[in-house]
Amino acid sequence: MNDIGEPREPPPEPIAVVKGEPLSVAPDDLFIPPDALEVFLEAFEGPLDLLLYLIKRQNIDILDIPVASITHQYVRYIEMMNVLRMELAAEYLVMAAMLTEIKSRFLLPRPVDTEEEDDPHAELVRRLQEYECFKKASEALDVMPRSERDIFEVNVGTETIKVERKEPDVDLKEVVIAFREVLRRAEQVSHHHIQREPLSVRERMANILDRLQSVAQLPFSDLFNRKEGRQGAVVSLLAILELCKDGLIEITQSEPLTALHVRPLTS
Amino acid sequence: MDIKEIIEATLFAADRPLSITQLQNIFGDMERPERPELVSALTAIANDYQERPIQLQEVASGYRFQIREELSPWVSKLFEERPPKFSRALLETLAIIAYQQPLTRGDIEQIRGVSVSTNIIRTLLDREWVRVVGHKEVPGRPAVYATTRQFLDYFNLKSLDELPPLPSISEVEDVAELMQAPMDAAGPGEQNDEIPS
Amino acid sequence: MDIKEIIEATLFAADRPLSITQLQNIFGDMERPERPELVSALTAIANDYQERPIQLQEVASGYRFQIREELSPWVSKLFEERPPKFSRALLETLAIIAYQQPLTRGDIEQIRGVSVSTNIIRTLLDREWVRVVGHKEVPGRPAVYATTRQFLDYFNLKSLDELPPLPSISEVEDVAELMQAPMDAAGPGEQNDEIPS
Repeated sequence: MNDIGEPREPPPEPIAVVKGEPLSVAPDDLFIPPDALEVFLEAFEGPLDLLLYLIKRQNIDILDIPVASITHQYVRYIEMMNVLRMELAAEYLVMAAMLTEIKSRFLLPRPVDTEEEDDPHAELVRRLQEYECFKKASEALDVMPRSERDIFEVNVGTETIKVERKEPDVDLKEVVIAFREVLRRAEQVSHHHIQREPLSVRERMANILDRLQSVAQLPFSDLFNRKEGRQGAVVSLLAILELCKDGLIEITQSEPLTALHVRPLTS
Repeated sequence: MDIKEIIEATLFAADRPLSITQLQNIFGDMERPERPELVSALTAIANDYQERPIQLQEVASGYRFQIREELSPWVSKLFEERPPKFSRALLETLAIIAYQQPLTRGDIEQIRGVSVSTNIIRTLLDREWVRVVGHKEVPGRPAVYATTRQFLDYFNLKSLDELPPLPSISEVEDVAELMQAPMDAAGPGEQNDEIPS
Repeated sequence: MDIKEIIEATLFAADRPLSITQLQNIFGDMERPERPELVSALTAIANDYQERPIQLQEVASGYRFQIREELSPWVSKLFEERPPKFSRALLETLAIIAYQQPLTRGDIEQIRGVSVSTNIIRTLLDREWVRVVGHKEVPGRPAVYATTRQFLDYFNLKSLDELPPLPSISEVEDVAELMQAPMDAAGPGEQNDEIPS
């Protein structure tokens, strides 16, 4: 709801009086077909717009158009909307009340010092002028050249352009932090056992599996590299045992005392 | 490859206006032209297209090639969809934001004398013509709206300065005169209540 | 307005190639040019752009302006997106594979406590940081994953041994604190993934 000004009294009684009467008894000059009225209402952007229309319509002779007349016409429109039970924005009613108050002020003798209280009439004039400024500005905006209607951008084929896709960068620290987070969570959630073989064993496990991808089996001894020394041999042995335990490979021997072979567990 | 050619090609390839900085970033660190060099290349390009049906235009967010307006009657035939028509309510709201920004929805409603529908505000935000630039420190902390660069681009403007000047109050003075008139005349029912067509 | 100008403007405005018939339809019934007239206008336009970084190209469905291919290295910068950041889920998956390899997706899920999306696995495989080193002999024969040499190269490691050692679970808290200081100073990881534009 829009606050249209200072608090006002509720709409005065004329509305209530007309409301009571059936539509057929409305004075002839007030009769407007209901659908026309709807169109009429849609044509306005609110009470200021309607008021502006009523004023502008009669600018033939300025002196002949007093506030009383405008107010009267405005209130009659509003009454009609009510008679027709048309949905009317509350702002229209507030404006009717304001106009009626202004009218009544004019009827009363003017106080000596008008400066003291705020003058609703002057305020209304100011608001009408302000509204008209922006109404004109919006009309000007509507005729300005604009995209989609007057301005068309140039489109040129870009099929000839080759674009390389860039991959995201990752810092090793981020990987470590991520794993740390995993460990912490694993500990919180359950007592899931994360095995802690040295990484060299884990790496060797992966390598052995990889080598077994291309061949059906490998001699057990091929999995040991003399150059790696004792430590390397331990790593390999642990890796093989770990893989066996995980059910990823099996160690075979065709006959007792013959060479051992390692092969992936495949059915 | 010379700078002018690269810039020209880039402007053609872009589907949005490009700022000087964006144009500079097309170049590698070693070959990046300075601003003045770029500006003079842009001027030269604009000159080259003087006689053609397209033109290089500067708008708020940068430079773009566009079809000369005289040709839009033909060019618009390409597009089956009719250009959107904007309601008076939307245009009034947009105009008020453009001229009075930054302001709240309440401020807009005060000027228009009616409430502003949420739909209108949403359309303006969706179109990216208007954005929320802050919140007013009053109860409810209402959003404060302002127009965007996209708004200027859409209306083919470089800055808000290029908007037509807001009609001054003196131009709409007759309202005051009309309302000022004395009380005497005009009883009820004298005028015909015509319906505007 | 002459035919050549209208055609040139239309070709520029169109976001697709236009056939001769489509170009003819731009014109009203009374002013519609004949085919030969149109073809010669197209030839003249193509000539005008001989020296420019764009060219009029005939493709299967008609005519359109295109960027000359030589300018691709520069213009392509326009379309290069800033590389996205990897999600936390992806980094965790990668870390688990690195420290716990060889293992199956099920193993990873068990450790993470949540499922691992196929997308993440595919991304790691595409990036060649992870490969399938075998299949586990259980129902469904799930793939067994391990890191690659490219993974080591990318992180500048000679072997997995060089990955920072990880504490046993009971030590996690202490070490986490120890690592906090230098990690946070370095920046990545914990803070927002958003890149200011």
